[in-house]
Amino acid sequence: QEKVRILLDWFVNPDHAALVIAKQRGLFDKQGLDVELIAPADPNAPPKLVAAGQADYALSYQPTLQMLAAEGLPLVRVGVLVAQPLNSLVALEDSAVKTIADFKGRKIGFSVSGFEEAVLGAMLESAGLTLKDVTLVNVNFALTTALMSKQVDGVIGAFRNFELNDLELNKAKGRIWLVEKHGVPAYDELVILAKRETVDPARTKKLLAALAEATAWLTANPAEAWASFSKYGKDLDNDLNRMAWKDTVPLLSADPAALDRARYSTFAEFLVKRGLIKQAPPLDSYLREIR
Amino acid sequence: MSSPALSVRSAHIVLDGHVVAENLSLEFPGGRTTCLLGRSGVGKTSLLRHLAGLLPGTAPAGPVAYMAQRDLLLPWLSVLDNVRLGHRLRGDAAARHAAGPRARALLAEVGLGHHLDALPQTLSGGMRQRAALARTLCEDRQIVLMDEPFGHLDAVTRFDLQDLAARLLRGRTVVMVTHDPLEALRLGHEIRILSGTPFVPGPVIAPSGAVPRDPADPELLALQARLIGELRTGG
Amino acid sequence: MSSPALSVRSAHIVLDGHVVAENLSLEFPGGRTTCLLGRSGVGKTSLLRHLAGLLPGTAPAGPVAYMAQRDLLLPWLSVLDNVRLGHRLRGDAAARHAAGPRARALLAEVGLGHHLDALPQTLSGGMRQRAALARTLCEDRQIVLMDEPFGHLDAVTRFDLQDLAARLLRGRTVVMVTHDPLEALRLGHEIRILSGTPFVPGPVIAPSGAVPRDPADPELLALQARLIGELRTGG
Amino acid sequence: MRPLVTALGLLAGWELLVWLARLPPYILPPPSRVAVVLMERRALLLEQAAWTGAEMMLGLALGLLLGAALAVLFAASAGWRRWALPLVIVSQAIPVIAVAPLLVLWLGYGMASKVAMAALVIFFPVVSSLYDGLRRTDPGWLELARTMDASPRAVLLQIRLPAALPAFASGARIAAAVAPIGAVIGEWVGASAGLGFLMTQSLARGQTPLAFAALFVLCLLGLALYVATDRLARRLVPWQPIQGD
Amino acid sequence: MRPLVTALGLLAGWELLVWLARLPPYILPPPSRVAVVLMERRALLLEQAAWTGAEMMLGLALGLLLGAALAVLFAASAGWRRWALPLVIVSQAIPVIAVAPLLVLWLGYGMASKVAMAALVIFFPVVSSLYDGLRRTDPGWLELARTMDASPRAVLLQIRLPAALPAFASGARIAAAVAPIGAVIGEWVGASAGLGFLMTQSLARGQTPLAFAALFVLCLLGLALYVATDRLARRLVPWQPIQGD
Ligand SMILES: Nc1ncnc2c1ncn2[C@@H]1O[C@H](COP(=O)(O)OP(=O)(O)OP(=O)(O)O)[C@@H](O)[C@H]1O
Ligand SMILES: Nc1ncnc2c1ncn2[C@@H]1O[C@H](COP(=O)(O)OP(=O)(O)OP(=O)(O)O)[C@@H](O)[C@H]1O
Ligand SMILES: [Mg+2]
Ligand SMILES: [Mg+2]
Repeated sequence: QEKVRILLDWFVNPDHAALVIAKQRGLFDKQGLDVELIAPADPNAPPKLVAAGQADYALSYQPTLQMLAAEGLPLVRVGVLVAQPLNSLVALEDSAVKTIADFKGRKIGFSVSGFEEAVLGAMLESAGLTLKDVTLVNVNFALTTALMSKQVDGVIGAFRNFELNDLELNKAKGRIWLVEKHGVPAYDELVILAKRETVDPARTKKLLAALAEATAWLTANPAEAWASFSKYGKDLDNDLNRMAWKDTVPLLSADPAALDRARYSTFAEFLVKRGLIKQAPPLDSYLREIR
Repeated sequence: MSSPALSVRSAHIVLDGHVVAENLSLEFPGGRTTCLLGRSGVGKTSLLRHLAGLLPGTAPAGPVAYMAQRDLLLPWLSVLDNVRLGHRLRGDAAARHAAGPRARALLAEVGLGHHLDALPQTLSGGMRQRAALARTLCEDRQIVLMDEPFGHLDAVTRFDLQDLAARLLRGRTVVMVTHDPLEALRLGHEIRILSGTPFVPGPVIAPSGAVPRDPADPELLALQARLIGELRTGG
Repeated sequence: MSSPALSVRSAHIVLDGHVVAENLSLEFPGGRTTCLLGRSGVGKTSLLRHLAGLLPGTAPAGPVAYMAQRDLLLPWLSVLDNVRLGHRLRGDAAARHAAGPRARALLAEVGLGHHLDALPQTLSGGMRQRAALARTLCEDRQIVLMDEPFGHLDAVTRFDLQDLAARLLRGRTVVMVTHDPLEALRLGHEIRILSGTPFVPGPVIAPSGAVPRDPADPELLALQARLIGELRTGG
Repeated sequence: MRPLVTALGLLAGWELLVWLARLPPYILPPPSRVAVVLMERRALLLEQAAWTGAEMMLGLALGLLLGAALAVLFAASAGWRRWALPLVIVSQAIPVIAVAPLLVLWLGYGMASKVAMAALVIFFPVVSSLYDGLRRTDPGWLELARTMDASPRAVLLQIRLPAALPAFASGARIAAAVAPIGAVIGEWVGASAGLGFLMTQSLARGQTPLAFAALFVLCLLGLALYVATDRLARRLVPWQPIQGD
Repeated sequence: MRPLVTALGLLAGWELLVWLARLPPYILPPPSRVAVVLMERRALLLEQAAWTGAEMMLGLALGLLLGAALAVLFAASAGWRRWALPLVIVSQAIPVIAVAPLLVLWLGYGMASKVAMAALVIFFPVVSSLYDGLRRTDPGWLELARTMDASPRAVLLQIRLPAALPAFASGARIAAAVAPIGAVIGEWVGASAGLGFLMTQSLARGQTPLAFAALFVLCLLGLALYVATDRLARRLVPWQPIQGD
């Protein structure tokens, strides 16, 4: 059995369904992999630790990967778990904000991801506003709390599969604007990264195969999969995760090995345009398709 | 206003399990000075603290001025402010202000007139003791309890300050611990020697004549020999 | 081994700008006891500290035992451990152990034989001073500097401990500050009176006879009157 | 008995606050609701508390040791003082997110990196207080030691150090009180576990009552550690009278 | 002059560490690289430093004030001690993420909530040290005051408080050293400015050198505040001899 260490992007949640199910159902074992999943508390650390050789793979986000690549971190994307944006702009349904344009002069909360200004800026511009028309407030992880307690009028960085459910559980309803529908190019939300110099294609192939098999199974048996998943870790079996599970399963990438290069070049241009990176790094330096 | 007598009735003085005095009864006449003599460790300080109401379960007979064995000057206050500490602690600004001239005068009398603004740590041991004496006298109380008040002073300064104390404390009820029999004989209307464990007070020794007495008086010298003799056998 | 003489040559003693002594030259004969007298605040302690090498820019003439005006007992050590502090600080466990019997014997002699394991805060003022004396004597040094070593003791204890000190310090170079002229006359081979600001030492006064002298000796009583007279005029 | 009354009183105060300020449960849940979660999730909470408790104790032990050692070094050697003291002061300004990858690199994902981070937070009050205490020895004692030809080492260990024990006790009390937050900060490093992790996770996922149940357990742990440290600290300085209780 | 040598020596040590441990720049950038960023982005850094500096100073001022007031209250009143002391101890165990929403609710997203959070971290060493100091007054002084019929209030303010100033100074030193992290923690509460925010953001963007440049500035601020506090703290206790420098 080959030992494999994977750093998650954050605490275990339904976004990690494929990894967890593959582990629970022995799909990694079948490929000869002994996978250890490590959940950190700091989403910034995993890519760096993989770059420094402290783990084999890390989960991260496409925009983050592209910014890190531009900063020269030796990382490559080898796979994908969620091949579409989850990020969205959310307001309370019963608030005065009915359209993006209504945010003029209001407060929008965010949790630092490094690219919130870029995404929000593009969305506002799609409605004829600019970043100067709103006040950005860092609310950290308290996105829904800030929204529900009316401390902010909207939040960016809300995941469509989580924060809406969270609102609903607290008897509030959200109005949502999907980033890819409002001026932001589509991107892969959750990707798998490895270190450029040491990436092992053979092993990665086995990993992706196991993930593909797991995704296929859990899409076919969502209820049974939930029963299994919810027993994986501490405190997964709660209402929010149960609701999020339903919304997440359809979003999981059926083909974790898939790579849409155009998406990366488009989004790199977007990042350059928004001033987040000076120059788009060559695609081949941080993308590797492994089939 | 006449100064009250002090009396101790069937008192027990116990410190952390060590019995210093048992069933002690003792009178200190009002308006007069009583000097306590006794071997080191016999319990003089403990008795004084009992009178001052500083031991658990005791209360002073009235407002007292207490001069402890240590000088207890506050290092952050000037000599002058240390001397009028009582007024600072009790009073409004007016009282403190009013105490100024009195404190200054006392400091001049104890020879510290040029050190009003000095901090205590720039004083010699004897100067500190004199400041503490001035502080005690500045309190102007009817009951004054003093624990070895002149112990760090040279013979001449001591003589002068004995005179000063006798003058300023005339008519008050004073209990003074001392190790110097001659000092007791100079200043005490009454002298009591404490001896034994637990201690018992000896009979009242009352030299004749007004205080401060002349130390060259043959009666006093004779009494001194007697006191030393009693200290020796008692201890 | 004979104890060294101590000499001060053209010394300046200045404390925080206050000139205590200027161009001071002074000899303390080896193997003998010199008693220092002087008015309070004249500079006796400062001179002793100068001799002990405790003032900036000074160094002791050799290993000294120094007994300060305060007892400086360490509150966390038992009386016994306080007395053998020097050995604890210098030595290995063996030296400290060896000092045990000596320290015990000294404590018995100063009357603290039953308080070996007591902590200092359970002692009376005089008992603390006796512990400090025992600590100084336990050091067994050829040069011994003592600042008012008997100030907190009653007349009888003081007399006994003067004898003890005279016996144990025979043949050593001792400089002792005292406020009691009679004590100086009992114990001192030489007596010097310091007076003035900055102070100057008076002429050597050397009473006849071996120490400890009999205080009833008429020669001593006559000298006592002279000393007090000099203190008065000098101060 | 009295502490219990105090505890109940404080809980009542909390309930009242929620009620008077009309705080929604996702901002501050009332203790009644937290109590329910506390009961329901006791197994989970206990498990996480064991982690955090271990981190706290190890962090405190390490912090006290390291703090005492450094303070003594600083008091003993001008060289150490000169080079390491600025580092120690500056170390307090470093947020965990900046050094987390470094710690993981050196100590791995396990408990070691968490304890190291916790100790970094905890050790400072100890160094600072003890070093302060070591610099304020009664000069009379130092002079006495000098006439006794004591080596600087002996003076330090036998006079300055015991004399500084009240200051050490003071620092240890502060250290014990910040130990819980030290442990929570430590939990940001490496893999997720412990009450801090549970809190972050539940807050991010809208389970505020669970987060506050975890916080409650953390506070209990903290109080227990503080009381224990306070007791021990008093024993350390039996010769010093303490007023007021 | 000497501090400069120390600073250069420590920077050399950092460079050496990076070099010897072969640390990649995205984990710990070498000072040479940080220096370049420091120069290039000085305007940005200065602007953020002004924010954080203001939070630090306000937090420290508030912390010292509040800490001193609480310590005096605890020393004065058994009631306060009983009800508020456990709260104060427990307050140290509360991670910012748990109270951030509450603080924001009450104080908004402006500077007030950040300063409040910073003060919460900073005030504890002050309360704890000063309260400790207030409980350790020389019993002789208290007895003297008793014979002088001093009111408890006068004893507290004129004897116990001045006698406890060295302890206060000790606490103030610790408070000054933790002020930077207090400010950074405060910035967790709704900040979109400040060195802590800049650090978080640059770390998220993989701009580790910029994060460390911000950290460097933060450390400088922290050192400056510490040195200033240390100086003032010494002035506070002119009658107490300090050894060793
Ligand atoms: N730190 C200081 N700063 C200024 N003056 C000082 C300082 N320390 C001592 N002095 C002064 O030096 C003088 C001599 O002090 P010293 O303690 O030597 O006197 P002394 O002869 O021992 O007196 P005593 O018999 O009262 O102990 C005193 O007048 C004192 O005011
Ligand atoms: N805290 C304590 N615990 C136990 N014993 C104590 C304590 N304090 C004092 N003592 C004992 O009480 C006795 C009397 O002490 P006290 O201080 O009254 O003596 P004193 O007559 O004033 O002696 P001195 O002349 O030496 O000052 C001493 O034997 C002492 O050992
Ligand atoms: Mg006494
Ligand atoms: Mg002197």
